[in-house]
Amino acid sequence: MFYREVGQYKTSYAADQALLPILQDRIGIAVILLIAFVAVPLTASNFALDSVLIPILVLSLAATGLNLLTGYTGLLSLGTGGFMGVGAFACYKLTTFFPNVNIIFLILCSGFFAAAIGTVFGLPSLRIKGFYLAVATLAAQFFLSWCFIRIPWLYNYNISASIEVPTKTMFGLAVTGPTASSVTRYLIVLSIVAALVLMAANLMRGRIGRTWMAVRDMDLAAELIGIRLYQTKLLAFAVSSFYCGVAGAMMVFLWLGNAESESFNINQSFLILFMVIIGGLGSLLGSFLGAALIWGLPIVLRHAPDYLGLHIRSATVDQSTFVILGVLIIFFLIVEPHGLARLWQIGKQKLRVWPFPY
Amino acid sequence: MAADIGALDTFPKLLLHHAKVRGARPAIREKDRGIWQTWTWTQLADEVRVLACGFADQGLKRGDHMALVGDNRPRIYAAMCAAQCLGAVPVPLYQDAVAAEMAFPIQNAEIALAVVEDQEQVDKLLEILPQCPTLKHIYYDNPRGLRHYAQPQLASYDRLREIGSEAAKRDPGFLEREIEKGAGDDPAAMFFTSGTTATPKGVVLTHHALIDRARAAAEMEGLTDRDVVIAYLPPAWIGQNIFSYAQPFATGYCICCPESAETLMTDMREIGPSYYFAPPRVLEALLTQVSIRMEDAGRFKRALYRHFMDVARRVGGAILDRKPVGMAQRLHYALGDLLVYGPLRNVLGMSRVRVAYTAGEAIGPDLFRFYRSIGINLKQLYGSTETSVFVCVQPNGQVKADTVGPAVRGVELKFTPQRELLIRSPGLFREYYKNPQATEQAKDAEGWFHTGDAGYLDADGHLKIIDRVKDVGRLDDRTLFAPKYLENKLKFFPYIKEAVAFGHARDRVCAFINIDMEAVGNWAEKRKLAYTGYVDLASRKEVRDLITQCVEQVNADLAADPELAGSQIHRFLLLHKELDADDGELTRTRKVRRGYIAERYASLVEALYAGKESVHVEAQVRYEDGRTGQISADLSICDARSFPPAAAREAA
Amino acid sequence: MHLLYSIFVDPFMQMGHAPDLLVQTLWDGLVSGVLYALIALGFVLIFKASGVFNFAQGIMVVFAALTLVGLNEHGVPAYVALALTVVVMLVLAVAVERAILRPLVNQPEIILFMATFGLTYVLIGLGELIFGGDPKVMISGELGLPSGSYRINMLGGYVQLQKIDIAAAIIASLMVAGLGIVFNRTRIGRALRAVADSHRAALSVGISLEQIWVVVWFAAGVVALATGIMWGARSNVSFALEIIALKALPVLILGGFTSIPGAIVGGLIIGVGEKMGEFYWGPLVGGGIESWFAYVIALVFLLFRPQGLFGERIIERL
Amino acid sequence: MRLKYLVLGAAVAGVIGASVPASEALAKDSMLVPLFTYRTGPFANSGIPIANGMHDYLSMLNARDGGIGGVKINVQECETQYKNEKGVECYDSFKSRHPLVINPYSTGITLALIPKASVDQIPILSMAYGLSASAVGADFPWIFNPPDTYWDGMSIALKYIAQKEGGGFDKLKGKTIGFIYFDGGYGREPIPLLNDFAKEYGFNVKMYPVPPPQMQSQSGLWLGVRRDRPDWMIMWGWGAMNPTAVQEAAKTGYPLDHFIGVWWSGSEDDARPAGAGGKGYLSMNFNAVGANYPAIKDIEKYVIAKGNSQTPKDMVGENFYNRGIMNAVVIAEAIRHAQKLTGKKVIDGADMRRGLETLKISEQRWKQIGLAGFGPPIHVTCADHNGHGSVYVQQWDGKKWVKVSDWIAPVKDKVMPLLDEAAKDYVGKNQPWPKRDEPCDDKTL
Amino acid sequence: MTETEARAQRIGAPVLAVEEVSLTFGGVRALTEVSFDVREHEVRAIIGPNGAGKSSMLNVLNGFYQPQHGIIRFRGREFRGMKPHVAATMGIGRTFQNIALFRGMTVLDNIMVGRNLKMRGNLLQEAFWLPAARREEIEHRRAVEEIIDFLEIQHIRRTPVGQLPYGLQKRVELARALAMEPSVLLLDEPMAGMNLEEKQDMCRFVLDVNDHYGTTIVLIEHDMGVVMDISDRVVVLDYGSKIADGTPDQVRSDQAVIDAYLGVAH
Repeated sequence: MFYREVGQYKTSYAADQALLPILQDRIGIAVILLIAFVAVPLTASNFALDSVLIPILVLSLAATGLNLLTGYTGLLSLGTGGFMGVGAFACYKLTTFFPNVNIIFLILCSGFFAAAIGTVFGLPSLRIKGFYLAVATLAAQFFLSWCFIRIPWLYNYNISASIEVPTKTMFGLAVTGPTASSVTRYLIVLSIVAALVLMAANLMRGRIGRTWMAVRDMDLAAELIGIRLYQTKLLAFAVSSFYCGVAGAMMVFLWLGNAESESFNINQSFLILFMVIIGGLGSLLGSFLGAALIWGLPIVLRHAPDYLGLHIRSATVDQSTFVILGVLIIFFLIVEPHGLARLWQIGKQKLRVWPFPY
Repeated sequence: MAADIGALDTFPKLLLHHAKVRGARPAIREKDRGIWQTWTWTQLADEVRVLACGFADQGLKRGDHMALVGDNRPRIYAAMCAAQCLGAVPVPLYQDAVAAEMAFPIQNAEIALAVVEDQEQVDKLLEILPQCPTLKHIYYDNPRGLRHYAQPQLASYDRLREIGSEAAKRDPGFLEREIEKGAGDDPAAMFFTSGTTATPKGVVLTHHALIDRARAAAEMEGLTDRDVVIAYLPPAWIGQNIFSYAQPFATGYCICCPESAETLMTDMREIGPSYYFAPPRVLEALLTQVSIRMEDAGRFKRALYRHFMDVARRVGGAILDRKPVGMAQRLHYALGDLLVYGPLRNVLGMSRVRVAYTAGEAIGPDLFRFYRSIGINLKQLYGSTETSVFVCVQPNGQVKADTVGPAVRGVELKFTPQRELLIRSPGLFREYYKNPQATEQAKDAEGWFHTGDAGYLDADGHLKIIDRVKDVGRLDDRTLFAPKYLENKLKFFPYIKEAVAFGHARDRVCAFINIDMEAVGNWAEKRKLAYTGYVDLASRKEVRDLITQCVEQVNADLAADPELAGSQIHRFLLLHKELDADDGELTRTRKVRRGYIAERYASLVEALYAGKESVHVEAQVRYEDGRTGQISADLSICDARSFPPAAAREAA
Repeated sequence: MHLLYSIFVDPFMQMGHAPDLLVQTLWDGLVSGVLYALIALGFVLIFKASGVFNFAQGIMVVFAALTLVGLNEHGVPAYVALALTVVVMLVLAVAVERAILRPLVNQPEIILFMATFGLTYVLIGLGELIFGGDPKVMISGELGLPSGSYRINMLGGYVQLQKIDIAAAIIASLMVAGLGIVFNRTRIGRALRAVADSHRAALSVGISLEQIWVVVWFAAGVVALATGIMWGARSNVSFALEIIALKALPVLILGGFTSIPGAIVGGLIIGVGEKMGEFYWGPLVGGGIESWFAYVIALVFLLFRPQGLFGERIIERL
Repeated sequence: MRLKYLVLGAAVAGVIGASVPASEALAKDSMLVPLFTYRTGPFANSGIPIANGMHDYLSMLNARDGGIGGVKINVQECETQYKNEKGVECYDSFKSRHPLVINPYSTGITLALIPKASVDQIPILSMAYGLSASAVGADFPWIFNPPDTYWDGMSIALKYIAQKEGGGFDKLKGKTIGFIYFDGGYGREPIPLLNDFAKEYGFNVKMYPVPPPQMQSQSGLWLGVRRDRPDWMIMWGWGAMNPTAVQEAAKTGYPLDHFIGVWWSGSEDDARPAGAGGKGYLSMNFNAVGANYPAIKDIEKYVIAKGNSQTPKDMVGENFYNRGIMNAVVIAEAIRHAQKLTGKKVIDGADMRRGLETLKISEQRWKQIGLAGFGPPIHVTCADHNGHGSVYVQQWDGKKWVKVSDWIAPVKDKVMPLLDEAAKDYVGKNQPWPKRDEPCDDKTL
Repeated sequence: MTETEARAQRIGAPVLAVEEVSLTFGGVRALTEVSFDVREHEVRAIIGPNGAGKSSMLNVLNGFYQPQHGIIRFRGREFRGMKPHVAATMGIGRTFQNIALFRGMTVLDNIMVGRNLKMRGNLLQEAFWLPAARREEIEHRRAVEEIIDFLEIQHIRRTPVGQLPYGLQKRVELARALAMEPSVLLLDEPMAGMNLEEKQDMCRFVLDVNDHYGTTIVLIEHDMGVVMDISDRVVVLDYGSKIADGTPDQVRSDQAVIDAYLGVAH
């Protein structure tokens, strides 16, 4: 309905292959970015920033990472939490070694460590597929969790076995640590996420994205037309882990401010996987929708009774949240097994052909 | 009476002019290889220069004819202009014609040189080569599949360009000289009329005629070089040629060629033409699609659509005509525009259409009003090949469903006692090529062109066409019988694709009906009605009942019109096959050839009038792959209720 | 050098020095292996018949045990509670079939996998809502399960066998035997085997797919209950058990997703392997390697036999 | 069809989304005391009684006395599931509502909140958990962890063992002490002190880490215990790890009266599942067990009997329930102190900090509030935010806990240097760490 | 010069040959000492009854199966067995009996994947969408559009292949193989399951490919009429062994073939 596309024609391949070929989408994204970068920082409360938006953004990035691997390359991984942890601990060590280097640079760098580790744990993918691979990645998850506690060097021998985020400044403004304002951290997270997602979108529209999807859709055929499976799969593991690693580093440095091994446990991996699947495998947008739903819903549910004036015990609310979340997951899968992103796609398609049904 | 059209009196001169003043503006866009490849006016002029030199080198001379066979492609239009540069006359031929149909024009015009699109056209020309000894050169645009063709006549378009560029290098001033030699009164192009009856006639049109008419209409509609037209009808048809050659050359606007027939809708949606032409058949097909797709929509959308289409029917036309409409209604319409009309225009690719024309045959008033009501400025125009199209055009704000508007600047109209329309205009053709007898018949000594259409001017001076003079008939009781009017009324129902009405010199009106396979098929699926194919579907009782309802509604409408109340349809049958141009039942422009049909299906007509319940037919049909087969079926004949005339009812 | 010694020599020396501990380790490994195998068995049953990778198997173990204990806490006699729990598992199977499997039929595996995640959440939430989140003590005594242990002096030391572990092994064997009979001797069993090959084949046996799903989910539920009782008797009944259920996953890699003998043998190998690993090699890296050692065993194994323990070599076709 | 669901869903989400409450206006007539609890998740068994105890005692004060100093206490629970992210979310949701004090009830959450406390001016009370080093008031003005640190606990455990072995620490020489711990920050914290003592007094230490996923599967580890035959076992366990360890110990045949758990491994639920085998298991404690106190009777009367509590009858008097009460007592007493110090009725976080910093609960005071002998005397000062109170050892008799030792004071002179060093280490690693500029209150009440 | 002569002239020396290739699967013999060669620019058909080992032969040719015995000669190089990506790199393209398209991707993307071997873009260039990546993408898009145009699939360019009818999917698969610019194209039953019209189209496309790009074509086909029409030489397999080899006419009149194949034809 709002997609009035008449007159949007492409006279060059560059325009035809643009990320957002439809004008309305470009406007939409521009509006969203404007809101995210300007309106939100001006109006949102600290609670909204700290407990809703920053977590959603960070988790979206992790979900994007997993989506690159699972949704685009078809390799199911349950090691996301571990890879996020690698990023977080790497970042912590980097801040120790290079205390004067810009923290944002270090956060991004820590992604490379995660990528390296991810590649190593991606090696089994050369021989095994599907759920077998998923179980193999669990090995990564548990092994890494174990390392995070068992190698005290990683957390600078802190007695608490946890990593504490030091206060780092940029242009005289505290960026990390307790004194950094929510808005600052939010803007940094937003910028990093936006940039990395843009890069992911670029990758997905180019050669690499296509080879990944080819491997996902039919790896044998892909091999026979000259795609080297092991390179492709390992690259997918590396890039995916890079994203997870950066997300992990941001999670600690720009969101929680502190973390220990348990912050990156198996449940974290599952949570990210939920986000990806509920959001939509093979959709970058889906990663955001999934993260927003899986993270946001419990918060909404938690505060709903207050708002509605009901006095329900917090534990009951939490238990009900589990049930509701579970039911919703099943419900969404039944309504649209391909996730929220597909729902959006369908909705968009409806709007494009409105008033027709197809 | 030739109006002065200034110094730019030929198309080649216009081309050079555009290349100079708006060289960087797009002249032609073609969706090719996935994107809209753009030819600017400069590029077009360069291409034309090379081609013209090539043609000259190959022996094309002033006054020669050159054949063009192909779809709307920039190169076809470039070749057309290149020929004109040399003073040769391009003869566009229908690309979907069978080989045999091409022989006559080529022989008639002694064509030596042809530019064709692809292997398909090459094959056709090679097939008739023995009958057309004059044909010496065939240039093909797309070399696909032609690699091993060894005929000496064949050469590729690219080869022609090579020859041309060399020639151009040898004599750089050649083209300008040749163009200078051209004058407005030179023949610009020759179009063969599709010839519903006799052999085709080559209509010779001068530069002057085409340019004058193109300008007259462009001025009237305020066309500029910013307008965009989508070229999708055969270039051999004068209508398309006017819109995709004469008018862009006159005004400098851009034409766009779709990628293929399958992608036309998408391509049109992408390009968003601002100036659009469609014969009623196309508009009808679009509306049928709209109706079908809306039927598939959910209940809410259907209700929304129905509601707002109601609003549109009431006030849409008036708003478009800038007539006074109440504020509440305007708001209501604006809401509809947001929710329904705007999106509808968008999916039809017509959001940007400023001016849309329909012509070629009478358009059903409901169909016509539909487009106007959703805010598309659809207007009727009247014209023919012989008149360079523009005779009458409905001016903005004075649009009526049943007229074709007043005469365009420069046109004089008058009527014979038999109500035949005569025309005198600067756009009139020069002659029928090599057919002085026919020329004489059509164009009298005073320069009046006899159209063969029956009509009259209404109170506002708008021309109203009833039918062909020879088709307008009378029932036994002298009641007026205008078959096309009835057929159009029937065809407005999405379920009816074609209708043929009989009644002249009979006691009542009967009709053949072709159901619309897509629409009825859809309808049947919704009712879980299984069917195997067209014949089966058409023989279903449910379908007959559906069509009976349609016919009865037409009858009810007719009853309200005192003049036509007597020509209500009493009986009809659903034909066992779809009428087809390949079987000669339709013209290439898909007009019903009523006489031929009446002859071919005489037994069916007799059965209708004999009051039989059903009739057995055996017929040969040609399948799409060219094979033929035998159909044998019993067709049921249905009776439709008729209604007393409104006047009678009022009296009662 | 020292490192190589401590990896390749020292552990075996230890085994030789204290053979009773070796026997004890093997026994403990076998016992936990039996429990892993039982969980894996539940997975396999469901995967074989419906192609669903049932992540909820772990929570079903907890849920079943919790229901049993919870009912007993509310005054229901133990055996009645046991029967009621079986009924609850049947209801669960029916509910799963209606609410998840049927609407999601023919969806990709990963979607069904996700749906069982959803089921996991629902069961966690329901379990806590109904029975509370606090851990409960398994009513092993009331159920007539033995407690205490046998102490067998041997090999210059002693080996201690928990009676409950022996019972677990016996019950597990009975269960496997029972399943074997059901699979091989009954109409449902034949249908089950047929459905593993092709859904249509199953229909020709005259049993609907839906019925088969209910049956396998119910069977998996009963297996879960048995597992829950055993494991609950060993520690207690709490939601933390769920994570133990993940141990069934390496078992599945090892044994294959569709092989019942694979699940059992795989379970035993993993159980013994990780206890041995923890006990003899764990101290090298500070212990606590049990959490991932099982996966390493499975992975190493996979590198040499990608098709798993009992899987056939896959010939890929195009 | 799907679109309809989407629209419906969006509408519902919109309605609910709008409902996230904006920060509440500062209530003038009550004092907000958020309680971070975990009644769900794998640690719920410990979380539930503690939450109930805290909630019930404060509710009792409201019901019986109309609050503290005439001002009602607004008790609000926030469910953390013992997860750090949830805890931080809880903190953020309360931050702007001016809470008096935060009770994270999780070491992980405490660690995450420590740096935030001074920035947001909200004191954090982590009663005998969290970061031991935060006892150093000079560096951590906003953090309080009375009555004991884990190092105190470890020193007491060793002191108890030494006593049982017949006297002083020198009796430990040549002994082997096994340390089974939750493999995380909490469990690892006492290790430095244990190693110090081992070095100094010449005993061996064997480590048995329990990684979180293995909490309920410890048999491999206990085989190691059987092999190493430690003379004593000390446990720093949590949640489902405790009962499993006690059961495994019983199975392995380890003498349970040589197995001491820290105060977080001393719940009835920890020992009960082992059945008869659990008899003899020891654990440290700093709060009394049992319901026979006037204050607890008041709770039963004013709160539980009125149906204003989730507490089942038989939970009252259990160890962790009483732990919760003790936590609530610390809060209530600190509020009282703050009110006296400032003269205000309704206090804020900064006032509360002062109250906590001058907290003193003497034996007498315990008696006054109807809990005679319930806990050790607590004395928090500006420099010492812990107090290093005494702890006693209790033993499971198969049905309940029985106190089997006197109150044992920690080895302060060993603990304090370690604390200072740890605080220095923490501050050093987290530069720039804010310098304390909150003045100390000289007044002692 | 007739068209047939023009074609015949183009056929050159053998480019691909198999010599005594044997392949077994766990004791089952799929191919037994099969030898034949394929000449430059020719259309070479492999026919035989079901289970004769035709697909296995193609799978050996492009390295998907490793033969236990025998050699493959390709452009003067000898291979004991191919590796799939080596075959692809050396210009052996392939379509499959059961369509092996990437179902989740559009027609355009599927064909673009076929260009993969020709593309050099690295992670960095693509992630930042640097001019190099952009240029390469456009350059290859151009090549792909030529193929789209060639196979007349413009109207489905943006359609996910999963939504296409069977016949079109086959065409897209051919397009994808063509995108590799193979010198030898292995077609595994390109016309299986098509109706008459689709078959005619496909025949035309196969011949056009052979003609226009000069691609050597090895195809397996069931429809004898089609095979005899379009191939230059035919190999007949039965039970994994070669029983005849020659021009369509020779093969047609070979008694062994008549017995083995035509005899059992439906």
